[in-house]
Amino acid sequence: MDSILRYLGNAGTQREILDRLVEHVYLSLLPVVLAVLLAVPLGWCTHRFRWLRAGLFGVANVVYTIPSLALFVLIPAVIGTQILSPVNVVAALTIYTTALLVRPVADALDAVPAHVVAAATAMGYRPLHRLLTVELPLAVPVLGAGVRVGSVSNISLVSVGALIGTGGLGVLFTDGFSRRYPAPILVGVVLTLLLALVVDRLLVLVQRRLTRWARAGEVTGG
Amino acid sequence: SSETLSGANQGSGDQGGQVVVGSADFTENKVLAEIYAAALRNAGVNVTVKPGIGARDVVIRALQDKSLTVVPEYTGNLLNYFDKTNTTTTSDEVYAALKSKVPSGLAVLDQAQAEDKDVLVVTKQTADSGVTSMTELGPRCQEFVFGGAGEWPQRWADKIKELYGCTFKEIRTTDAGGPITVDALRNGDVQVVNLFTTSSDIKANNFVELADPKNMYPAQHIVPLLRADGVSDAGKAALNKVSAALTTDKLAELVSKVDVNKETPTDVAAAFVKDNNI
Amino acid sequence: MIFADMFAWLADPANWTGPAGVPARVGQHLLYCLIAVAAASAIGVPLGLWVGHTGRGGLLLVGTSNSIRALPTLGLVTLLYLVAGGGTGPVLVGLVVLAIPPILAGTYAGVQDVDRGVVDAARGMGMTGWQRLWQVELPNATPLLMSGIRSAMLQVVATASVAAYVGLGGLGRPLLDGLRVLDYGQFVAGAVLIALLAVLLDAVLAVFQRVVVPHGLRVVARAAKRPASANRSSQPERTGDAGESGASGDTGAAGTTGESAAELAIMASRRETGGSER
Amino acid sequence: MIEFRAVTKRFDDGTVAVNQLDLTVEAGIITVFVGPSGCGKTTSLRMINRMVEPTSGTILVDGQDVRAADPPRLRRGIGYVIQQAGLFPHRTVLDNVATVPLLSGWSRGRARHRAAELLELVGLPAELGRRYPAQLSGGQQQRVGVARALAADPPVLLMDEPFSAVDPVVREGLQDELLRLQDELDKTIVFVTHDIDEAVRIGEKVAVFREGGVLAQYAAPAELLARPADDFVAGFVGRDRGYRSLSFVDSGEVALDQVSTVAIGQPAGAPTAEWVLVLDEQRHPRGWLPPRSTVEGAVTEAGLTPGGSLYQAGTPLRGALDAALSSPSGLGVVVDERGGYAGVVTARQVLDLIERARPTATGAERGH
Amino acid sequence: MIEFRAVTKRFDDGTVAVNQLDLTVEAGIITVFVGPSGCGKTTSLRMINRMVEPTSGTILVDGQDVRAADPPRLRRGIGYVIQQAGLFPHRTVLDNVATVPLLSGWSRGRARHRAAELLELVGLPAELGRRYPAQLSGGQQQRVGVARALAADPPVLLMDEPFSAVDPVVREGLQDELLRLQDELDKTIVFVTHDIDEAVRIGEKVAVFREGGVLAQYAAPAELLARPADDFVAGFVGRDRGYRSLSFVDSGEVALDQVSTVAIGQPAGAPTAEWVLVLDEQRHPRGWLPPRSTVEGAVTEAGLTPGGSLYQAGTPLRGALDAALSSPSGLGVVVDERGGYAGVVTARQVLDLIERARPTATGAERGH
Ligand SMILES: Nc1ncnc2c1ncn2[C@@H]1O[C@H](COP(=O)(O)OP(=O)(O)OP(=O)(O)O)[C@@H](O)[C@H]1O
Ligand SMILES: Nc1ncnc2c1ncn2[C@@H]1O[C@H](COP(=O)(O)OP(=O)(O)OP(=O)(O)O)[C@@H](O)[C@H]1O
Ligand SMILES: [Mg+2]
Ligand SMILES: [Mg+2]
Repeated sequence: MDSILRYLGNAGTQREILDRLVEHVYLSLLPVVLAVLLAVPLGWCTHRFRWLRAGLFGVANVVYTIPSLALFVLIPAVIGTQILSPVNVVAALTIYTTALLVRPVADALDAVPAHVVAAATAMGYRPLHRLLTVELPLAVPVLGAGVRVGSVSNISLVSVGALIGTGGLGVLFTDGFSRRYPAPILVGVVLTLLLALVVDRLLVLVQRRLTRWARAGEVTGG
Repeated sequence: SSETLSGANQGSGDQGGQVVVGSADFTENKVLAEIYAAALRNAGVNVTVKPGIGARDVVIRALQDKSLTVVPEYTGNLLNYFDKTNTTTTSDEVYAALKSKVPSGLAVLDQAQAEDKDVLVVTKQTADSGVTSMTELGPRCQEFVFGGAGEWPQRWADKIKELYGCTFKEIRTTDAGGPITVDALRNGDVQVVNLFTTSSDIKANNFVELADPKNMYPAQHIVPLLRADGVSDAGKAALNKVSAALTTDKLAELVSKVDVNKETPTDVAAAFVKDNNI
Repeated sequence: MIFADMFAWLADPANWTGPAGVPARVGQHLLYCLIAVAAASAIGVPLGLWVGHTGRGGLLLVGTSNSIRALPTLGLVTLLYLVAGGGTGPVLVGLVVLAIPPILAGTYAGVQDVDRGVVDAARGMGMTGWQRLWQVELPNATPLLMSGIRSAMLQVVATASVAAYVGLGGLGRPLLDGLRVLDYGQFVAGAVLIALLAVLLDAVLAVFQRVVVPHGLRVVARAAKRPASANRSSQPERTGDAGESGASGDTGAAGTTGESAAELAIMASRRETGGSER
Repeated sequence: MIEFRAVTKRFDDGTVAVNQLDLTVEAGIITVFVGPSGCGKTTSLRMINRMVEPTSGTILVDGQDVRAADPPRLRRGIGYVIQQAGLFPHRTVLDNVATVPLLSGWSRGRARHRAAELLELVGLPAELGRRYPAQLSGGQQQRVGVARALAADPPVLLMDEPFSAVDPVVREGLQDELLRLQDELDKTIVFVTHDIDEAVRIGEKVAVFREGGVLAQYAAPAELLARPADDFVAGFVGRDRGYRSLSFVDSGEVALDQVSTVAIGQPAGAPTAEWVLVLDEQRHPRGWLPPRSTVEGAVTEAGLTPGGSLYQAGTPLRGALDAALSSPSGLGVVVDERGGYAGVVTARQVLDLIERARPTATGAERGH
Repeated sequence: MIEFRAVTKRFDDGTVAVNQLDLTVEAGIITVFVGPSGCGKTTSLRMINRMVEPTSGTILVDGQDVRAADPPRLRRGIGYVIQQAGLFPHRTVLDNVATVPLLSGWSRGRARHRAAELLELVGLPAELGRRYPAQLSGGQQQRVGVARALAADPPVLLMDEPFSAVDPVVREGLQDELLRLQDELDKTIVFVTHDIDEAVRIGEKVAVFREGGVLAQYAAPAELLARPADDFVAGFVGRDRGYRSLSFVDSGEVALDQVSTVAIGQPAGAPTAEWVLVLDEQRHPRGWLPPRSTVEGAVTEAGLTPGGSLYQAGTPLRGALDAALSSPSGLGVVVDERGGYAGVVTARQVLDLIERARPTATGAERGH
């Protein structure tokens, strides 16, 4: 306890932790945003063209088996970014999160009641319009859950980037470890958890705002 | 002085007025990076620090792709990195050779007197059993398991065999002089490890450094490696002042302040820069 | 180019023998993963069954376990290492913690997902709580339960490379060592071996799943996939009936990320808890 | 007017859902498609607004080949109501109803205003507009579905088993509502159901389909019940068709008998050998006093023999027969439009009326 | 015999699902609980096998307080069938049916043998035993559900809307099946439905519940239709109750009239002023020749006026009335058990029979 207070007492340390935290936030959340933008069209494709399903889900699975560290390092070799660029981590995590989200998006779209889609079609919606204003809003509960899982696991994954120097709070782990100093590690772990909880709460709030209609039924027990 | 100013502007070059000081992922290097940064700041340069990057290969790639501007380096290893065939080992020869081998675009400044060499270390017990130098180690290598960084065998396995006739029973990957290596030696998982001369772990654990009479490990003076156009002259002068002030003992003390006393590299560096009026 | 390096590394017989050879690394990696997933199953499955069965505290427990997903494995492992002073314990604990949430969620969702009418009928015909759990809820939960385990296995295999960071073996070794010296060949070989191992283990678990999932449930799944005229007519403008062709191929892939669906079902918690008195 | 000309639909898997359908749906009336499950009713319906494309043949709406129209635009001009209402759960009731006007480019204000009018038209209180569909009962949802389909005032309305998901009592209410609406609106409505009762109740014309998408009979309901074209149709219209066909027999002028009545709260008077009908202040029938029953003091609701069903004068004879059959006295109670007592009929009288209404069948009238 | 004594169930959230229920379900017959949604039917049923515990009051099964029994043991002695059948999807049909015997400690062989017998009893082919529930149609699943509930030969059977998920035609089949089974087995069956038609069709006694878990009327179906206890029950049994109640009026001896008949393939003979009934070789009615119709050569199926519904002699009068009403000639065709022509009746004759069967209501007979 003492050592933690001592560790946190230092102004330089505080600044560093804050910097790391900010870095952690954008390294973990930017990919979620990008992944949603990618996963929605991909998920829609699998929903619409069922034969794509096996293939795309298979690819997503394989992507998910690649160790994150490997992606962090391979990406600059593949897309030619600077080796220390945060873009690498963002790109890698975007790929992961996309892989994670494709299926929930497809499932969520599949789960939109067929009769609602039929009704929309019958009223004269064009397909894209229908996707954006009917199917996607209805997919939010399932999609939102996917985004929550994705952001939480990203927040935990970012720290692996510490092994190549771009790890947000993860740097506290390597630093503490090399100095046999548990305080930074503990602080890093706790901050990561807190960050995840806060982000999760925020996502829940956003989701609740977007799905007021879904809870409307609960009140009357529908 | 207008020249210095324009030089500074030039130096900031691609980084948009920023000099980025990088460091490898061990304490000493991080402290050195902070010292460089503090010195540069005092010289009026706009600095950020990117500590804990990792192995040399990554660091140098980063210098080359302009992610970094300056890093603290070690003469012997750096030379070896740029020129695998090189055989020189003494301080001056190494430094001279290094200056000539640094690829264009990069440059080294003055080397410090301070040195942080690779060194093979054994426990007191092993030493007492008659192993106090690498010459004595050579014939008994078969008894021992060695622990070191992943790249050690590639670099040194042949060399140590050639110079001292040493072939270890097994070479195990631990880490680059970090806690894993130390713990492995302490637990007896391995009997010989590669550490660094400034490591505070050696004294703390009563480990014994093995003498290297045939100079297998080259001299390893601290030297700033930088992008030639990345730092102003004033900055370069400040870095040279740092090198002038650094001695091996001083360095060991700085490392120990961070590793043992758990001070922050930034604070330790600030104190050093202040004490030495840089 | 990278892949050429990788094949070169893989083709080098030296990388296939001894304690640092590929077979040994695969063996170590496999061992960590199997132990971790087995331990996590031993904790997660009974817990998930119990909360699913009683319906009490389920959402809370799964919610909590979901937030431990945010626990960074690297941080956890290094912290435990420092506290415990080494050994495989920290890595295994870190991996178990990683594996518990999907297994717990899968099991819980599996039990909760059992048709209310089926559970009701089981109760109505005089099954005791245990009989219901063993004879009805568990068999019907197996598809989602296995998805949870498979998903946990995938994550554990990919993450077990942290073992290398704390000085242990496994396929993280070539990954980290390759990274230190930017030896892409070695690095990519490590990554590819890990991915292959993951795919292989998943295939093995898929076979296992076929064995443990009662045949009747597979019939259900197939029946569900065969689009009923109601589903079908919902997409009437679809030319080319994709429904049938899609149904055949994806059984293998279905389970692997099926986990997401399972947990999502929970997180979205569309199901009302409570209901009749148990 | 909607014309099917030799329309066939064969799905990719080879199922022939509709087979050489030739049918003309008349404008301004309700036409019902009825038949067993899987006989191609939905498919036929959906070909009208091109939710399904025919394999061969032509469909004309008001003389225009539907294939000439851009599907979304075509669909905006054709209302569509389905079984589960298909309301958008994420939009309020009002916005659900305003959907098609908005799609057609109306301003939000105007669309909402129209939506509010329509809610009133289908008999929903305005407050419901702010709710979400999940907060409505099944019957209310169906009404919203109808309102939504009517929003752009389309001349044609397609309804696919719109009421089959609601319970029988509510369903009857919805059917009445639809008939009332149609009286006002005179749309061309195609209504799909598999319930023959609903079909004969609602349709001015009924098309009976048989398996394989073949049209078995196309006739007015009375004709269908009286003269099923074949055994399949006869089987499908089912038992009780004689009784049900009375729904189409108008009562004409019925000469009503009268019974002695007594108002609640009044003394019953001396016992008689006759049944006495008990009325309340509005002269609504409340029950019967059996012959020779003695009541101490004033007649109360409590001790009455409950009455049978009531027959409203002027409605089809089915109600009259049931009133007579269900009455404990054998006398069916006839009421006026406001539910007040008007007289009684016996089953025998009803039979006479039925007899009178029966067409004298001749060879010329055979078949369809 | 199952007795509810002042049974009340109040759920934790304060809902009173069953309110002071006093009811005696007689042994060996089917008793139906009917009422609108949420009126406490399911709750009442589930209190019998302690799936729900009453808040107050006592339930006795064959004189034994159910609270004295260990719930699982109690439930093994009471069959339970629910709407979705609730079959175990992971077990074969045979093993589903064998579940309760196995729970009760029978050997696997004996349990399976019994299960096979039961499949036969409920009219399912033995091969189905090897299938999984998902491979059966809805109706078949319901039969398996019944078989499973019967497996341990429990004296009491609880059925909660067992047939409501299947379509009307299959449903009628299942109802017939249940009645046939009950003829054989004489169980004490409590059957829950919200469909009054089903209730009066199946039940020997019907308990009508109203909202709030209150018993509104408990009577035999005929009584219920003829004398609903109050407006709620009258509304619930619905329109057509007079006609439907004829289902419970037995025909007694009907004196049949005869008409002239002609067999298909025979010459029609000279035109008469009467309707002529056309029969086939088995003397099954095929249609009518209208009065004064002239047929060239032999009578063929083609030109006939289709007949109305047929009335099988000895069955309730509802069928007789409908046969008369639906017949183009006004003469209802009566057939024997094998479907052969037996005679004709007029609606008027049926009315006479109904009149005769009507109880002379007196004050003493008033409803409760
Ligand atoms: N998209 C489709 N692909 C293949 N077959 C189809 C498709 N849609 C419907 N069918 C088949 O076409 C036939 C007619 O279907 P349709 O939905 O029109 O029947 P329906 O009369 O509406 O039946 P229901 O009363 O059950 O709604 C059925 O056999 C059905 O299985
Ligand atoms: N576990 C419970 N907790 C709280 N209220 C309940 C519970 N189960 C049932 N209820 C309420 O008790 C009342 C009676 O429910 P019950 O299921 O017995 O009705 P029912 O007559 O079977 O209706 P239905 O025809 O819809 O099946 C309803 O208002 C219902 O909402
Ligand atoms: Mg249909
Ligand atoms: Mg119920």
